[in-house]
Amino acid sequence: MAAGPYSADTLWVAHAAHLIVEPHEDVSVVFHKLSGDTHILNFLSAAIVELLEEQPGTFAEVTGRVLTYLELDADDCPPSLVESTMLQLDDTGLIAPQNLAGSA
Amino acid sequence: MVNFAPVSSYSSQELAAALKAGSLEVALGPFTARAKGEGKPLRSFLQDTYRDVMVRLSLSDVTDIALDVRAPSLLRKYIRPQVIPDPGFQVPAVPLPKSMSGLAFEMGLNLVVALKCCRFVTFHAGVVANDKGAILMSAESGGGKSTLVAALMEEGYRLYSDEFALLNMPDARLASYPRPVSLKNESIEIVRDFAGGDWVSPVISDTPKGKIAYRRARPEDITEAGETAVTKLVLFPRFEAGVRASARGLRRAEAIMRLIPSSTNYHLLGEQGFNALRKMLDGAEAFEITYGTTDDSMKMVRDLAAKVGL
Amino acid sequence: MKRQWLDILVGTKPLPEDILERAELLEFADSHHVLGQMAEVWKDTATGKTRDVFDNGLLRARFDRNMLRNEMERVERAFMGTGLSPILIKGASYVAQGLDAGKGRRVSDIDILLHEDEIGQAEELLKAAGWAFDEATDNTYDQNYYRTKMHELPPLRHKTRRTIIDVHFKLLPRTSRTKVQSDLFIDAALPLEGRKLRVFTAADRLLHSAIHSFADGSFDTPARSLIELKYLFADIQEAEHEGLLARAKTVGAVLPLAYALWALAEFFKDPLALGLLEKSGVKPSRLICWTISHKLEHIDTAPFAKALLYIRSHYMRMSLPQLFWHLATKSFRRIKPQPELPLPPGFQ
Amino acid sequence: MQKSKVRSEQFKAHRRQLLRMGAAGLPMVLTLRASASGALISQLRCTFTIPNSTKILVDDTGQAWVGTSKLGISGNKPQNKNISKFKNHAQYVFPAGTVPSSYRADACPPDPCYDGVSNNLNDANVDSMFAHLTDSEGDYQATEGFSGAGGGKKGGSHSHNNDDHIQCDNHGHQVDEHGHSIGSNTGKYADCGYKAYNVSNNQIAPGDYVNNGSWSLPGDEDGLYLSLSINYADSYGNTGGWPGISCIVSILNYLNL
Repeated sequence: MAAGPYSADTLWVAHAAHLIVEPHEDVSVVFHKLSGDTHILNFLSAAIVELLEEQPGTFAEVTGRVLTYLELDADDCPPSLVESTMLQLDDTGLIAPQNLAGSA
Repeated sequence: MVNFAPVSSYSSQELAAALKAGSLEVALGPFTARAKGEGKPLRSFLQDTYRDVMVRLSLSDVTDIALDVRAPSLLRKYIRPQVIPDPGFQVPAVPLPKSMSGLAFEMGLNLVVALKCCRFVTFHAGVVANDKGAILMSAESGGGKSTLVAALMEEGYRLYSDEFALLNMPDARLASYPRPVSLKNESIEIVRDFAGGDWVSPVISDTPKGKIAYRRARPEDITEAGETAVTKLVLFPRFEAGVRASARGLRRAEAIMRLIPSSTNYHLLGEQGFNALRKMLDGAEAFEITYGTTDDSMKMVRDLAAKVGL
Repeated sequence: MKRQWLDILVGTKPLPEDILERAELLEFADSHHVLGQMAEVWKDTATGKTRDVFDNGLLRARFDRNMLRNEMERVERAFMGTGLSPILIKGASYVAQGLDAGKGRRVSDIDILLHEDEIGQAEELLKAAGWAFDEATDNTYDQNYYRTKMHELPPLRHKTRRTIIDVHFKLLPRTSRTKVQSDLFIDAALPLEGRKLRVFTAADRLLHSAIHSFADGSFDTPARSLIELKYLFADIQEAEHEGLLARAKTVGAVLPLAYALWALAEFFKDPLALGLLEKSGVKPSRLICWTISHKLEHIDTAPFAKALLYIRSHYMRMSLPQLFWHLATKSFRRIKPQPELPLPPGFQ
Repeated sequence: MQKSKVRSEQFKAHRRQLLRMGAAGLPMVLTLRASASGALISQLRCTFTIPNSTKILVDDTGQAWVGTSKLGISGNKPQNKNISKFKNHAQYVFPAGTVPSSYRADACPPDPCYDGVSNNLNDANVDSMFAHLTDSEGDYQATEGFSGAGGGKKGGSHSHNNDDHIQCDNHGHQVDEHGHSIGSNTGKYADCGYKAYNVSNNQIAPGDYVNNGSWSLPGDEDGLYLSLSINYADSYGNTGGWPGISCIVSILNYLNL
């Protein structure tokens, strides 16, 4: 479930200033300053947050970058999985559409 | 200002009068509590189970906690008398027979510490410590945590807490909070055996939790109250009848994952709480230990304590 | 509670020297959810245990503030790109704007106001973003009752965060006897700086608070309501007092404002409030004033005054046939007849 | 996050496995909740025992009667001859719609001698009162007004007049005083229209059913008893004599904290 309206063109972003990230072997412990929630991210969701801290991207762009970054092919990691993971991250507030006021 | 003195230094009449007036001030580690309540069961409970705990009869300062052990209704004051712990704000309360006033007092204190005292990150855990550091044991009820705490008290550790680990946020040290160790059912006999009958309170039977008795805090636990310790060992004990003892080292992320849900106020304290938790784990090793007997668990804890330099 | 405690709660009289009274005051402040507000005004001077107790209040208020900020962001996310711009009202707006009325204030849920014709869309958006009605109100009777008789939707709770949002489309229940022009409040709302949400003007904020306490509510949280009114009134410059009266006339809140001014004059000895009350020419009902005073002084133990205000609050909200219908329906939902609150003489 | 290292095949296989689970719906983000429910619920390990000979009778609309008089239950079927008396002597009556559908009885099949409309006295009262209010209010929605009381029966068009009944011989078919058909129940036990549950002496620890801040009720008698208890608490709170109510309310309070 998404936290609000979005489309395929939505540019997503993660704000490093809102996060305390503690990387571990294959998971990251992430404290989200806005919500006060602590999350455990697996390697896929952690990679998405990391990539979106560097540069905003759409579902399609992020899918491409994630495959390269994690050395996976599309069979392992279909675009639908990246999209659903991004929606989970949207739900937690760890990533958000770029033009959402208040999160900048 | 009147100084604190042990419960045992006051007469029954003095204590009863202070309890009735709601002016009995009880020192509990970093907290003070103002206790109120009528009747012999509560007074005798304090005289027995809290006999070395420091109190004063007239309120000399405001307190962190105000706890009134009272009848749930006027009716229940006289007919089949019942009591509930009333900490001044709405909390779940199970009415208990008046004879179990002591249990109501303990439940009330636990609720207040869990829900209201936010100066520490509060974990549902037992803690013992020596001069080198502390062992924090986080377990579900029935995990044998209290029995372990009581057993470790016999091995040169001081009682920090049976119910709550209090993590001080700025320095990530655990605060001593020596209240009586609550023992249930079979563990009562086990602890009576190694601690000696004089250190275990009379048994309260037929409580919502079965049989309950308390292993008293010792004077040396109490006079040391106010001190703090760094956490060296984090244990997640799991009792399973008949199982062979085993210890499994936990990675830091897993320890975090298990400690956060055992906190009563972690979420409330936000970033400060997260940082304190991380800092606490910086100097600690974490293990899940599974065991079938107290002897087994003690052997393992001794080994692990030695390993981390306790 | 003691009347003089109000002045201590807002920092205009010193903390009691008597320890028992001080303990009772702090316990009162805690159980009536004003400890954080009290702590804000005393944090720089209190020491020792008193300061420890205040720390508990400050930490809790900090959590509420953070929670609110996050919920505001989540609401903006839910409404993103739709053109809807909800108005934050009540405690949430005071905290968001950093007003004195919001310092240390407990906020357990977030209240927003939208135009009535935006409500359907707002509800859909919030549901799509993870809010849902509680099971207790997710039944036809409650849903219908809220929509046709009340001024807000049943509370929506977020499925994972468990936070609650109250979505208002009026300031008072539709059936209320006090007729307030809610739309005028909505039209005058201003953007909240740096955000996509809006807030009331200072005058409207005070008027809404007065309406909430004296036209709608059963005055359930007297200490908190009076402190709120005091701070909100102080936010309005003396030069704007005439304008406040005029605004009250325009929006239909003359009576609630009069009770608010009376209460400020009565409990905080505020000469400006008294002057403005006299200028308004409204004479507050003695019975209501007595009830308010009595309720405040016997805050936990005033069954008579409580019953009076309970009846009044229902009476204010509904016409009599509606009240009868509502209570009858409620009683059918009960298992056995339950003794209602004792009725004062004259209501039997 | 370990980046572009030379990774073992095993490591990659493990990741692929996780991704497959993700595609199958396993969450990729886990939020830790300082629920402390473990800690607090352990304070709330209250248990209670339902008194001797307590039974719950449920009809097809989700109405429930709780009492101790005789029902003669066999396999959730009450004895026909006991039903009226049990209802009359019930200590607690819950309105239609209270009982979750999984516990409700099957409705009896339509019968020419029974028009399928409840003649429940309460319904009639509600309807006539409702008609009065509709007249005065005009815009009130007839069909949505009283699901709590009328058990979702749609008001407005149906007849609720006893005289409308077709008079015909009763082929072993009965209509009880509340208009419920206990017909088709020619035998000793009610095959439809009612179900009965024996909750006598059950020991319940409500805290066991709290999971992450909400209730997950079991599908057995205890689940039924708890769901009624929650309804009771909703209306009454910690008052009255409903067995176990203080325990239930204490946990409800905790959940709302």
